[in-house]
Amino acid sequence: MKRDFVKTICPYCGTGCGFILQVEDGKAIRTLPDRKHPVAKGTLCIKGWAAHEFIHHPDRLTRPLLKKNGEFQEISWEEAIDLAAKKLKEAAESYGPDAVAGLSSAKCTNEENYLFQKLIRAGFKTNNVDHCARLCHGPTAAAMAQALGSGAMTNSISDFTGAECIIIFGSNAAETHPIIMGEIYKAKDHGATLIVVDPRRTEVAANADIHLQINSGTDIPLINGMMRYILDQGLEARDFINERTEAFDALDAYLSGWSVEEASDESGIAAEEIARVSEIYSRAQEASIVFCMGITQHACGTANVFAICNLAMLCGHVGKPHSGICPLRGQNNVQGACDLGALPNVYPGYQTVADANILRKFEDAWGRELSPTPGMTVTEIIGSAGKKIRALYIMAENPVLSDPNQSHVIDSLHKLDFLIVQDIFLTETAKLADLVLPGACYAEKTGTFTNTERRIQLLRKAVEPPGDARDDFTILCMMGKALGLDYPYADPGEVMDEVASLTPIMGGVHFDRLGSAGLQWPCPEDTHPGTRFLHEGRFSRGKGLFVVPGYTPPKEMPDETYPYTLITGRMFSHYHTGTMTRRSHFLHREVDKPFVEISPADAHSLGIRDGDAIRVSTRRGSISTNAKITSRVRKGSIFAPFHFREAPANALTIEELDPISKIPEFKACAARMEKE
Amino acid sequence: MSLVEDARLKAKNALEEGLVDGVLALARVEDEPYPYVFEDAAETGMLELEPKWLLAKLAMNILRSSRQDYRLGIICRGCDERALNELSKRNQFDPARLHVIGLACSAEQARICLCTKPYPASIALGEKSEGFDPREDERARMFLSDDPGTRMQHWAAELSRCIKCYGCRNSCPICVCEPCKLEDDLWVRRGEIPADMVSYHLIRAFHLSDTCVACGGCTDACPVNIPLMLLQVAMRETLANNYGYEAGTDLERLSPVLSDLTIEPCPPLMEPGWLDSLKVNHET
Amino acid sequence: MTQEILLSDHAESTRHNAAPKVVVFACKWCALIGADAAGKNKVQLPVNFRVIPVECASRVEADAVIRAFSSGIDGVAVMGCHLGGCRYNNANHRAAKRLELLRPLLDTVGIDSRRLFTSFGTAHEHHQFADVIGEFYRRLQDLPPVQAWSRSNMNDYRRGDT
Amino acid sequence: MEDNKQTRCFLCECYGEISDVVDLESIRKGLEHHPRIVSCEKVKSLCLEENIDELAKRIPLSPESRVLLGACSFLARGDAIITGLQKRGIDPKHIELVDLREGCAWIHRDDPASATKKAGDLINMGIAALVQRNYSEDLTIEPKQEVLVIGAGPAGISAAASLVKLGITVHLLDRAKTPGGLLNLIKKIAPETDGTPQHVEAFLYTVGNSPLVRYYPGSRISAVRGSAGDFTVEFTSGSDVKSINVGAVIIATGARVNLPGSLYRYKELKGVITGIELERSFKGPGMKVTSAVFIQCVGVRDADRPYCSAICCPVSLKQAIQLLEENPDAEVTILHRDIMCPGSVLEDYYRKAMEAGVRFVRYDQDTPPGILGAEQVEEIRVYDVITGRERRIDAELVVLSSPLIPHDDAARVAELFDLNRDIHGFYEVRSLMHPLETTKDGVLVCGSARWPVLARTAILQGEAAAMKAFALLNTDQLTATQISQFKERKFSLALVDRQACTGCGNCVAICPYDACSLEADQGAYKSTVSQMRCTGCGSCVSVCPNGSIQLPEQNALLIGEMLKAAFS
Repeated sequence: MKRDFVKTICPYCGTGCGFILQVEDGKAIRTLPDRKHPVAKGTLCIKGWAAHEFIHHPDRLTRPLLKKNGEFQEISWEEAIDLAAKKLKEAAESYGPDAVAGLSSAKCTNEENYLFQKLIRAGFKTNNVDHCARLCHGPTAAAMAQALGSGAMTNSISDFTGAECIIIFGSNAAETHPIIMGEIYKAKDHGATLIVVDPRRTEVAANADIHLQINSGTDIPLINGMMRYILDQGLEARDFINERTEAFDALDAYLSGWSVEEASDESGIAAEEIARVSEIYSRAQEASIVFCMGITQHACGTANVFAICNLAMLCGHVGKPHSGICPLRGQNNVQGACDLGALPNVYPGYQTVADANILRKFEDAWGRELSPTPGMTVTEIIGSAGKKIRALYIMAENPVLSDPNQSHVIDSLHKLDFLIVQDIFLTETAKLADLVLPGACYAEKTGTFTNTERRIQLLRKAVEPPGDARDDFTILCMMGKALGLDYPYADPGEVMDEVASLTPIMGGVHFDRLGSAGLQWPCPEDTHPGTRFLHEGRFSRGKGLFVVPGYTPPKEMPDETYPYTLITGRMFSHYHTGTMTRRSHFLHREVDKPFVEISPADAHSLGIRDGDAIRVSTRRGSISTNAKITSRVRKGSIFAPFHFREAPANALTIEELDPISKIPEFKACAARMEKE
Repeated sequence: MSLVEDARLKAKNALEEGLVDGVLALARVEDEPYPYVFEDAAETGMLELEPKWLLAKLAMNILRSSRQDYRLGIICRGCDERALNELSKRNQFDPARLHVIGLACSAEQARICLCTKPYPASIALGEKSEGFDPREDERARMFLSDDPGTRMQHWAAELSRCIKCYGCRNSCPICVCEPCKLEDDLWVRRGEIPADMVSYHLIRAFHLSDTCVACGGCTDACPVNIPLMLLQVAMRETLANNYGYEAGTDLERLSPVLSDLTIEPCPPLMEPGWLDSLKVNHET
Repeated sequence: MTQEILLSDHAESTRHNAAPKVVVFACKWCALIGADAAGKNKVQLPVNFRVIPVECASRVEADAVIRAFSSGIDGVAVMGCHLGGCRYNNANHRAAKRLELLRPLLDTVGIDSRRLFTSFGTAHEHHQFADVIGEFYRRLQDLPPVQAWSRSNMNDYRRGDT
Repeated sequence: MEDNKQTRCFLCECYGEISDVVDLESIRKGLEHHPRIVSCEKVKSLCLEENIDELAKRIPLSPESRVLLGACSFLARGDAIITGLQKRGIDPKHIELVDLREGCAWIHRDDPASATKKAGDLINMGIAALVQRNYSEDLTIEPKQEVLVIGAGPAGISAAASLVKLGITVHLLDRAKTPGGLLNLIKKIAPETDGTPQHVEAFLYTVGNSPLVRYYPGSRISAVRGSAGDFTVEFTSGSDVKSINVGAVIIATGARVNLPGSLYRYKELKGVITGIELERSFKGPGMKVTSAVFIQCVGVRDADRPYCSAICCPVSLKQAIQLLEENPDAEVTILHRDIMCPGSVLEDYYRKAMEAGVRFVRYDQDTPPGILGAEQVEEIRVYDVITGRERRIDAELVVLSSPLIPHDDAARVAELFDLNRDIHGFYEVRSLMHPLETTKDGVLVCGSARWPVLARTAILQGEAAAMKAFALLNTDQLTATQISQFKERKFSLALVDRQACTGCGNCVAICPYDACSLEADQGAYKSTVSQMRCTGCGSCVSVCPNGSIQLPEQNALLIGEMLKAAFS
């Protein structure tokens, strides 16, 4: 009996919990909590405990597959790689470099993301590389980079304890970031006032000191109302504003057009409540703001994040302990994918593609000419598939289920000349591919993930990939060599060394320095211990920039034919498109059927009883699902998780994009319901 | 010789004398603690004793998945030893295949775990130190206070934070059922958090009423740090007072709740004329 | 059954619990006979109790009692035979011990264990059954309604007991 | 609940007794579109013969059809209705009776509105019960036409003799080398006059010469398995180990005489002997005695042994009469706290003793007689409760009359057969209604093993036990549900889901009938239930951690759904 215990990092959410895989005879049979892990501290959420269950699932892809007249046939790795390289080069040669695009993945390691964007950029002289951050914290990266100089979470998870006030905007952390919720509860036990702003009465809201049950998508009016009140009462951090920020007057002028009453009408929160919350937040010595998809997944997602930055800077709650602006990243390595340049407009370390000497630096390093013009985002790539984009290489992503307006996505992908999908299961997206490459899951590779608090942590390989599957690092090296690129790496450690050499904020990051606690970037030199919180003394961009948030209510408001507001999102026992969680026996047993949450009042008016089969439809499409009556949602709004392929919530969502970050408005559209 | 060296020596001897085929304990690899099965005497240099890491359930699983005659040594604390006794009483593994090297905990550790008996029956490592009464702990006192109103308020507030991660059940050494009743929609509504305070937490707590060895595994595993072990304190005290029974201390004696009143009487029921709980005046 | 219960938003009533909901697990060989006799003698009893017949008090799982409390039932009565007179060879002894051990757990979380009424041999006759049900009711009425402690049961609306 | 319309519902007005209080119409309407109800009708009454005829016509005999009766209680007319339907071919297990009269209408006359709501809930609970109810599969075996009798004393031999007359093969097993038990020690059986040997011979003759009896002297039981109708008993007889397969077991192991220990200077003084030693001397040359004193209740009817052994007084009377027969001039006195000789035969015997010259002196428990003498007993001093004076009686012989107590290995035998024992250690019987039945079906007990009795009663009980055993085995089909000693069939038989069982043994520990046992199954333990032993009480279900053992007729889901329906 070959027995081993391997420490690795959870493949699911952005909290980045560490745990131990118990491996017997090459099979991961059990997950054990790691009592010494800095974030998890010996605890795990329901998905963490089941993180070993999907690894050896029989559905795992084991050999490269090529589609011949509609049927997948197994082919060898050599054939697959050569064909992929040939097809991508063909598209670039016949339709120009920008005809090729790549979707990287927040599920893959930092090193794999780096190699992927290098492959697209150096291989085809185009910046058409993006990943699903576009669908979650795209607006956060865009807005915070512009306002503060860095798109990452300013403080750390363990930093909540000690804050006097914590405001949570649009985050059901108890279900999406359970271990971080533990830290927030610990802060509450140490005296923090917990304020929750959420249209749904989630568990977080129920346990908060104050719950503002806001109308969906009206966060900016609320924040403007708060800022208006703070300025009227003179509670703003005047000296912080003068010394450390700029362009406050523009905001001041804009705010003069707003009153607390107006904010109250628009947001549906009583004026006294706005006043009370503003008092608590501004008077606190140290206060932090936590936010998630409820803020970003709107047509005015970027503006929402600007509003939050304005509020934090107005009260000086940035750049000090127990404070800051804390976007909770959804995926295990979405922070890492952004850090490593899997974005159309930046190289690794948020170095913009448009900057000439940055461009030259990377051209020298990679030995290939690079394109200075920013590439297309996910939604644009899929939107122009078959037109501008001819060949697409998707690594470990499932846009068919995760992108809005599913029917549109499927039609576009069909129009492509050549689609390569690299994943561990034959997902809905992989089924449409011409070439499928079997990748490896988190337990079958070495590398690093970066969690939401910028902590880069080491994964250790526990088991071998199934059949002939290869880990993504190896596949990308093969692809790189096939494209004639310089991929001399023996192991992911060397990739990270190359990244360190090219990226100032990760200058000191090397595998041997990561140990058990990892390193929180920025970490410029080899001796730097990592940074607990950002913007101490000065903002990354110098002075904090106030930006006037352009408020637009949800694009599709409810009307007679579609009387309900549909909110989509995650629930605790499944993850994103369910590729892994629905193949985990323990998680599947917890929830195996799709559902839509309906308020008792709405259920009564439609004569729907708990568990009844119902049909939910919008202008984009309709799904049949089951009713779950709960007082979590308010009268007039319903909530649908997007984990269930048999009732894809994204067949309903609207394709309205945020102008700046191009994020779709997942959190609000109009829908109607009937008994099936 | 320090405690750790003593432990390493004992593990090494046990392996070299062929007393056991492997020793389960903590190992320090690249300055990180791992649970590890030492099968080669030379490796015992890496053996480690800190931090407190419950190994009982892992030992059981290892015995189950190894060959029939595989004998396992384990360096474990009092709570693990008691948990292993309860598991062997429940026929989960053959105790003859287990060789326990008992490690006594320090008073500080007892203070952290709120442990009343921080030492195994046979102490091979460390000295016996004072147990700690959970009611002494300031936070625990709120959950065990005499006034039911305070208790209710704290438990209701704390348990409504539950994210139903099943960590309390997964880390409890005694919980071995597969499937478990808590996942049956009949008892606890599935797919919802917070887990129903009464039916999830009290059913789980009552299933351990006569088997809980107060190892603190549930409290340690709770991401929203609910002091779950405190649910067991009152029941363990009742068992001690009524029957002089403590889980995990006697390999032969089964839970007194399973036997006849004529064999193991229950004092409150034995008062002359006790026929129903209404007659008992709860106001006193 | 209509949905009004779900809709009506009970204010946090501090008034005494006028009509506590009681579930009675009655052993077929004694308590059920007492209940039947109470019927024959037309003894007027409070309405809000429901009888679930069981073969022996030892069939009543502590989990079922806990499940009853979790679905908002105010009082659970487990009525079995005299501790010497169980026809299943002292099976009721184990029931008595087990429910005695459940009391400290209920008290710990603030569910007053007087809500669990256990009777072994005091419900054989019709007057006995009527007395104990009546007395149990009076005691329940003095206790605050069950909803007071289950703040965390926000998912309870569907069980018709908002 | 998914649609599966199989249940026909009948609400009985009971000529107004129910419908005056409960608004049955609203309930009927409420059930019209219930997913499980095919039809729901109100009827004037259900319990009259013609009602039952009418009712049976409207119920299809298909196995899936279910019937819900909203009527009176089972004990009222419910039983009659169900048996009536059963006679017309409808399986009673497919019928659910909801008590709307005694359980609702009659006890809530002053609140019809809530009574109606309660009736609706009770109906819903009934539906839930019907929907969730499963059915235990019965087990039928062919009972072995052989009986094991343990103990060849008077009770055992009499049982064996009776069974042989009925053609049943008997395995007669005894620890001692020779049959007869205590009889061997006795010259004459009290109160009869004829000697004991004739009795023993009579039995031995029937037992010894019958081909149906297999006699195993000097043997000891080592293991017992199985249940009523099919026991397997292993025992060592001499050197070899035997295993027999029998349908019933009769325990007639008798009891032993308790030695007085150091009371009344027994073993210290010559002349202080026990009743058994005196009896042995009668069998021998006899004993010419001039003065003898019997002391009753030695080491019994006290704090340690608070019971009356019932046989000591008759035995002492017998021995006193024999002493006087051998020496009419002898002085024989019986010191007693009470003379227990109930019944006409023993009362007459007591009178005969008085006429023979036996003197009786009553002493009090707190002032026991004093025995005087250096090596040989000379004089007895006793405080005579009646006269209030201390008496001095010369005596050359003191006979201590001590009780019968359970054999030393009674605990071991009880363990083997999982029998209960009373606080004195004798095997406990089930109840007044079942005087020879132990808690284990198919295991009977008689003679002094059950309670100290004179030989005559032991013989009587032996025959009774034989009849009971015969009644059990006298069929070619023994079904588990029908074996119960109660009037109707067993309620249910526990069923184990072997896949979910963790082998923790809670059910084995709690089962009052030792019906559960653990079997090794590929390295893990799994619980199995002997359907013959299981009586369906449900103790095991309530301690099974993950509900892998269930009573099909009242499984956890049924109770859960009833709870939900209770206040819907």
